Amino acid sequence: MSYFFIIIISIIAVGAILAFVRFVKGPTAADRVVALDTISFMAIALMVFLGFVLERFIYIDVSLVYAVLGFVGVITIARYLEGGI
Amino acid sequence: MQDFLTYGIYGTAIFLMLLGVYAVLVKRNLIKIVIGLSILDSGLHLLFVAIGFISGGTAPIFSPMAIESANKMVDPVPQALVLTAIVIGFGVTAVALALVIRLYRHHNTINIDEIKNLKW
Amino acid sequence: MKKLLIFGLLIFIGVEILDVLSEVPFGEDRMKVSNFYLEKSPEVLKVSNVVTAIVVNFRGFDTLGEVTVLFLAAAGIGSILYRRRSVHTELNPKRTSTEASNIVQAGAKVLFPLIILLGAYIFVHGHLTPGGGFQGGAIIATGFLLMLISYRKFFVKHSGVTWIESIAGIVFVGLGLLGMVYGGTFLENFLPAGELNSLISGGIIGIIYIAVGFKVGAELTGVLDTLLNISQDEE
Amino acid sequence: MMNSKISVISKLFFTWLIVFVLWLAFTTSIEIYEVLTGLFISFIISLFTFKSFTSRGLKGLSPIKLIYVIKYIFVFLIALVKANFHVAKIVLSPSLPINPGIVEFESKLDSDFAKMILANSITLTPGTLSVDVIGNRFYIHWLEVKDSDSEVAFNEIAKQFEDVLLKIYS
Amino acid sequence: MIVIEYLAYFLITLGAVFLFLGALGIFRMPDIYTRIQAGTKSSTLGAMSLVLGTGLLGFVSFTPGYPWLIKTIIIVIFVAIANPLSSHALARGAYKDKIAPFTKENIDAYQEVEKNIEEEMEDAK
Amino acid sequence: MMNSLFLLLFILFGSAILSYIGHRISETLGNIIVVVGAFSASIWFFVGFETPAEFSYKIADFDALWSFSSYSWIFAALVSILSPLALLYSTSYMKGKERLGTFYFNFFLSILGMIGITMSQDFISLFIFWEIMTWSSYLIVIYLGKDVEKVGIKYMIFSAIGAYALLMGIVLINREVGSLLIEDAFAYFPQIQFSTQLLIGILLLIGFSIKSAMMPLHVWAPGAYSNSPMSYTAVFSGALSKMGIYGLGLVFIRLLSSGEFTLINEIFAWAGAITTLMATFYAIIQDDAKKLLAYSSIGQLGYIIVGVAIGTELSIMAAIYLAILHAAFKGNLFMAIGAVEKQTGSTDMTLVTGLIRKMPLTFFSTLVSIIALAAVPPLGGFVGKWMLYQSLLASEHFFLIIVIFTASTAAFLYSFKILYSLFLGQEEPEFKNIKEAPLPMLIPMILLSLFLIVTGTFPGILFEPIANGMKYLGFNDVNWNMSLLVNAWGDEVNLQHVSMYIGTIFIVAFIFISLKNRKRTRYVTTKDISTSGEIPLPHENLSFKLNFYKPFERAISPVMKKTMDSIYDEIGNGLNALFQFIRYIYSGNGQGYALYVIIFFVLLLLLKNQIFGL
Amino acid sequence: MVIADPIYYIVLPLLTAFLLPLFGKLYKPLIGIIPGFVFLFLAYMSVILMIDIRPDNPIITKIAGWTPPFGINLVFSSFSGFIASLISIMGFLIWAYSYKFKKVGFDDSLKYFILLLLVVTGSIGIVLTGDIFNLFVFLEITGISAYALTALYRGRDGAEAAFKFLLIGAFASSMILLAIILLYTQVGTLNMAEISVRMHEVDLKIKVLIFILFFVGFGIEAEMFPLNGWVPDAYSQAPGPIAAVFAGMVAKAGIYALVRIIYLMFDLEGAFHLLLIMGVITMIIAEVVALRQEALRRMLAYSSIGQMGLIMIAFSFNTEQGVFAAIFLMFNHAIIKSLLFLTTSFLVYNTKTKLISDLDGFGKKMPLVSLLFGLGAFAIVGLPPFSGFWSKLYVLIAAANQHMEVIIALILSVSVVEIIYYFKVISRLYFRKASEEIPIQKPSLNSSIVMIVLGLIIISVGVYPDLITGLIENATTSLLNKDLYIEKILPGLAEIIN
Ligand code: NA
Ligand code: NA
Repeated sequence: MSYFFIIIISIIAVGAILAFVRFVKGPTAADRVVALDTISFMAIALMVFLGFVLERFIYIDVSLVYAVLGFVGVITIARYLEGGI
Repeated sequence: MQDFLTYGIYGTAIFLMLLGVYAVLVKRNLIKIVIGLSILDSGLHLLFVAIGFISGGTAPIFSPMAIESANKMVDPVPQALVLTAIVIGFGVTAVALALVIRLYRHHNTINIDEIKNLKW
Repeated sequence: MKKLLIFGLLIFIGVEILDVLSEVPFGEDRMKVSNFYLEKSPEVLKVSNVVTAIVVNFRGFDTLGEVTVLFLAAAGIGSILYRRRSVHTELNPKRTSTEASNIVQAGAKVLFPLIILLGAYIFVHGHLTPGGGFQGGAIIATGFLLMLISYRKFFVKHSGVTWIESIAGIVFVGLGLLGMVYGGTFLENFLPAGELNSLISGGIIGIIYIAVGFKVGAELTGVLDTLLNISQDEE
Repeated sequence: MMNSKISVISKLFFTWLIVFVLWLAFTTSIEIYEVLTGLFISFIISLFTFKSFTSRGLKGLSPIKLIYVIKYIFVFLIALVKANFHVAKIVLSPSLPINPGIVEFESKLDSDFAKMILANSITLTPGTLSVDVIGNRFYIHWLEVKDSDSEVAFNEIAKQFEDVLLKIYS
Repeated sequence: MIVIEYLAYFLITLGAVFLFLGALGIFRMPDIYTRIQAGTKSSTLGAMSLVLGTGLLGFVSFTPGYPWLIKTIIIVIFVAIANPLSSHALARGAYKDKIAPFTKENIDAYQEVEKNIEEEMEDAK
Repeated sequence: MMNSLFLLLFILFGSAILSYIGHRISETLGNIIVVVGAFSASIWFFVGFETPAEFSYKIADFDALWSFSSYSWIFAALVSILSPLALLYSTSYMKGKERLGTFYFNFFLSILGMIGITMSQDFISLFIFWEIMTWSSYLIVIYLGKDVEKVGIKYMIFSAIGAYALLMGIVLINREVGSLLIEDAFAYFPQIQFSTQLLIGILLLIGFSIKSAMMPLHVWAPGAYSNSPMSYTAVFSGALSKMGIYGLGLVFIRLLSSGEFTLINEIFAWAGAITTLMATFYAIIQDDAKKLLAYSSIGQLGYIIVGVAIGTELSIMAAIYLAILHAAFKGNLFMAIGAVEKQTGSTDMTLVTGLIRKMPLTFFSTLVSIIALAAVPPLGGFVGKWMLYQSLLASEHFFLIIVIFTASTAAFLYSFKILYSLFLGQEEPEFKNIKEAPLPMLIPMILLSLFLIVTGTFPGILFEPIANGMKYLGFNDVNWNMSLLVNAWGDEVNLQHVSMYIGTIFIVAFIFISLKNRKRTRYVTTKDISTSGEIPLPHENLSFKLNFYKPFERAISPVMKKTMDSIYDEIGNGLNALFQFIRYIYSGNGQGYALYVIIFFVLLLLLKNQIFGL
Repeated sequence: MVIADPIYYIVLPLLTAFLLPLFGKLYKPLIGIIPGFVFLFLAYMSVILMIDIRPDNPIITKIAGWTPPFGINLVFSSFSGFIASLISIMGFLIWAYSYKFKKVGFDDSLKYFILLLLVVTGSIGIVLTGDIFNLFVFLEITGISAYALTALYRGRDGAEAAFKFLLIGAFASSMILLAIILLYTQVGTLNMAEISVRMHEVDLKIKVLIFILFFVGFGIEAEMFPLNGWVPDAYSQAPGPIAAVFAGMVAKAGIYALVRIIYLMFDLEGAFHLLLIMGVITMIIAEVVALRQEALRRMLAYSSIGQMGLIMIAFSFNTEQGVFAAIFLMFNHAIIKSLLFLTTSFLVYNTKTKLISDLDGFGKKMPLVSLLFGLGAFAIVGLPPFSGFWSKLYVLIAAANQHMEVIIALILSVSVVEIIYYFKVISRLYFRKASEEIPIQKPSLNSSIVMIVLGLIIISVGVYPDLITGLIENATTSLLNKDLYIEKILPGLAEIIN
């Protein structure tokens, strides 16, 4: 179990680093948002997974909330980019 | 490992705080200054949560799926306090943004250098 | 030059604070009063979420202050940004093109009640699961935010917001005062604590957190509405 | 007049039902207080959201349509998996063999919700991304434009989804 | 039960790999639209898969296990609805923010629409 | 039954309030209240209560005590005589002016302050009354709104410096003595460490000497004296400045009595002497009678300071004697000038002229005062000077004598200038219709003139209370008997006789000269071209008063060029520039302010080892 | 449930603030009237409570039934009670002054009264709470309402001032929060009494950093140099009564917090030296800058800073006399500066340019207001027989007894500067002719009464200081007796701590 866990974490961590590089590089705000969005999806997934590993069902709620906030956040920025706010 | 965590996590928190302060002190754009304040807050909140962490501890919730013994839980007080701090930070940020809007209306700019009617 | 100076100052501060923090190792058990909370929360208050027990009861006074801060922020923004009457009657023609796409609008319609429900779920279960009144309220406001940015004509009834936040505030303070009447101290938990991990537990804690949820939701929504609609209204 | 009155109640009940079911899913509990609270809260929420939440109310729950919904999910999932591997191949190949562009086509759907489902499905199937929908016209960013002609684009991108959606939203 | 468990492991692995691929896509693709294409969507799919896998695993590992499944499915549904919306909104936002798409054959049907809107705005002034 | 001391203050305070209200209603009513209040306070002071009356109380944990000492009684009496006269004079002088209520309110308050100072036997009451006196007089100085920025602020700055020097001395006394009762301070002072004694002494001396306009702390005085309404200046110069003298006496004689402070005595004596000399020079070159009198006041106070600072029995007596006389003749002079101003509208000596026929009584009181001022026998000024010279001789201050004598001689010059310019000389047609000053103004002047004549003829009248006061100061057996004083060489001199002999000679000479010149006097106006061989421009003022002491002015100009005024101005300008620079700290830049916070934080971090001893 | 309980200081204004929008919907004038009743009740309660309070019987109010250190508690001691009473009475006066407050560009009385209620509550909360984090919360309530109030007027540069205020205030709260975090890691509690007990366990290095953070953080609120850039702007842009609130309440709460930290929580000798140095610098710079001001309100603002510096100096002596003097100064400054700001509000309103040079002849145009301004000026510079004299005297006596002759000389020199700039204004008010006749807005009856009451307090205390010295003595004893404070809050100390 723990090996599996570590492997999964590692794969995602490498991905997160790639996304983070994009986040830093940009070049546009939209690029950064995309990168951040990807990282937050990783976090959502990992949180659920972590809940399983730590045997804490309640972590799933946290992940759901995180998903909602991330979604509305991206929409908001997108609306800002298109001049809607 | 312990040292790495100590310096890594605290270092991140402090880095965020200082980044925020830097933005506040250097950026000319009022919005960016407000963002700087938020980043400063975030660093503080991160630090606050971090100091409440206890190795191997879980969320301080006695849920029915897995009734935990209290000694395996992290310190709940910083979490409660940071909640308060976040809400307060939100309040300040909101007021700051409102002020920025007012300033923009009044001066037609959000460059802090051009907003200096009051001095000496 | 100035930037360099600032940079140097900040580095110095960072090093100093980190130096001190190095004597506060990460992950160590430093709990003192917290042990009391971890013990009393399930035993006496029958609240499984200890953070909630602290937030609403042990340190409920802080939370009253916190609720006040939000109320204050809403009032403050209202006073800083006065609203023009014309905002909702006449949209700026320049802006019609920047209405959100139909797809986003349709999605927002569907997701709106679900997000509200999630918020409600979170503050109703504040004493059982992670989150509580503030988090739930924030999610509700997020739902409104989604609507506000998707529909330019969507607006929040400020009188409704006022009623909700006022009544919720009165419930909070009123329950606190009832605590004085029946228990002797402000915010004292005078209702039966119930059974751990059932919805009806924790006495006034759950009720207060629901009130907080309503209040926070209403206030944040009001704040968002004010900020968004004001920024659309150009000089 | 009668029709619209019924449809209000129908809409309300439909919304209430959906929201309440979701509540049950959230709580994963049928404890009496939970259920009562859920009924109450979902009613309140549906009260001020039902108008925008649904346009057809309880009609959406007819069994035939549910079958089509399930069919749609299958069609969608298959397309999804197929296309995902396709993209994986692109991303992993060193030369990055893409030919991106924005194409347009028209859809016969008229419900906003249906259009949203279609747009979402297009977006989720890799290789395509809905940029905008204006009226019935869909503007799609396509990773590998095969033909900029709208007929071809429609057949390649949307046809399989639209067919099922038309059945659901008839 | 064991089948479900293996399916779960498969989904989790698949999810992790897709998350990684999504990130790689974001990293490699030439412009914002292609990044949205390859990036967020793959990562969404990855997240859905990983979450669902975990739900299945929880379903078989705990008693009662059904809450795990139900909750994770809620997340999956939410992600399935919300993510394409945000991808779409972001793409539209980027376009209206004057970020021209990278094209090899200059295929851009949306260009004209934008032009018309801009002209309308000029008239409105 | 109300304590009689308290009642005295109560009368004054009541008069202040009532006259304010009265003047709000009608000027006549207000004037009646003013006069009645002033005289009843005065009468109450002299006949209403026994001198050893006491009033002790506790305020904010301090023991406070009111009672007149035999020494302070002299000064209180001086105030009580001069102030009702000045107020009576004022009712006419101030006729028709605006905001009279405020004026009389402050007038009474400053009288209250002076009386309070003299009755305070503890430092806390003394300081409170001192400040009341100061701010009320400030409000009168700027009352007419002339040169408010320059004169008013200057007065206030110097008063504040003086008061705060006083206050610092007081709190140090409190620390060292543990009590603020003046008697306690006297008793325990010698036990204090020498350096602290010195510090306290200097502080108190600075405080008191500013009020008595000692150089180089005098610069407030000319403006303040000449800018106040003359009815107040009479009291201001006559009585208020004596409060400083009162304090100097206390400090020099009672506190710094241990004999280790002779250097301070010397310094102050010299400062007094130089004050006299310089102020006299300045007085000579003034063209405005008010200014002239103002400088003259400063000069006269200089003599008194010399007397106090020398600190011998005779010198103190001389100082007190001169103080009383100065109050009378300077009060009288200011009133006379005020009368001139009132009747002619000006006190410019180059314009006003030939008033002797129009205002004979005013001339008379001016003449009497001038004689007293110039120390010409038979009036009292001579006696005071005589005593002062004797005391200086006895204490072997020969150089001081030279300085003072020079000053005294020079004082003749300005005395003559004022007398000649205003009253004698050519008559101007524009002053044809001038009338003598009204009765309420004349009565005080006449009374003061009589006072001067009587005390000049019988100087012994003043010696009794002075000798009483000397007892308080520690000189227990003052050797005096009505008119007899022992001079430095042990001879007995009957001052009265000396004064009378010399006086008779002067009067005879004066009458002789007047009669002789009477027939030859031809009256011409200042614009009469026949007086000069040159062709004048029309309307040019040809009066030779324009350059009355021009040669003298030329002679002293190198000394006068760098006035104290300009030095203070330079200091003020420098400070202002510095302050302006400091002001730029508040740049108005929010980010800058935030940066200050960070810099301050870093500074504290850097200095934490020093501050917290890590 | 008792009639007078310190909890009401917080709860009633909050409840009122929450309710006020509803009252407004019922009947508009209630918006102005209801807060008055609340303030009146609090002022009345203050009197009732202060009668019985002695240094040895502070009221400890538990909240939610938990004894300290587990629950938050309020401490109404002779010291905190005195300041809280002062604030609540000032609150009532400010309300009475402004309840019919209507000026051009300001019609939102609802927001005004909500913010006023909350700024008062926040200030009182800072003073009464026994919990360091709760103090932070109240500090924020005070801060945010202050920012909003600063920007209340639309025609002015209030937003600019408020933004600066907010910027610096945010730094302050961050520092205080960081200090609380660090402190929590060391002592594991937030109760100030328990922190005080445990403080000796804390490593000196950490303790000093925590102290510096608190010092800077509260220093901002206490208007310490160089943290006070916000003061002149905020004071000059906020509505007149609000400037009085800042001077009379917010700054007082700030210095209170600072003093509480130094005297109760930390056992650092260096803290007093630091406070002394900063007090001196603050005082000198502020007064010197005040001298160079052309605008009346800015001048008053700098003068306020100067007074705060003096209060810091007095507190820094760490002696009974010093503390006594400081508390007396706090009282005087609250009363006198409020009077000055309230009168200035009318003066400035009638000038249009707000410059001192525009005040010529106002003594005649606005006799009452000018007279009261003059009274306030006389009192604030410490002229007898007004109340400011006594506090200044006590400061000097305290300094003298510490053998700080230089400090005395500095204080007095600065007082001379103070006299110069205040008298400049007075001489303009009274002894200059008005340049032109402009219509004058006379103060309303309620405003006049409030100003007169303040003036009477100044005179009464000046003539008979013993009116107030008893209370101040008790307050002094209460602040200096740290052990008593701890014993009263944590009675079974040994039992709980071990
Ligand atoms: Na909280
Ligand atoms: Na919670």
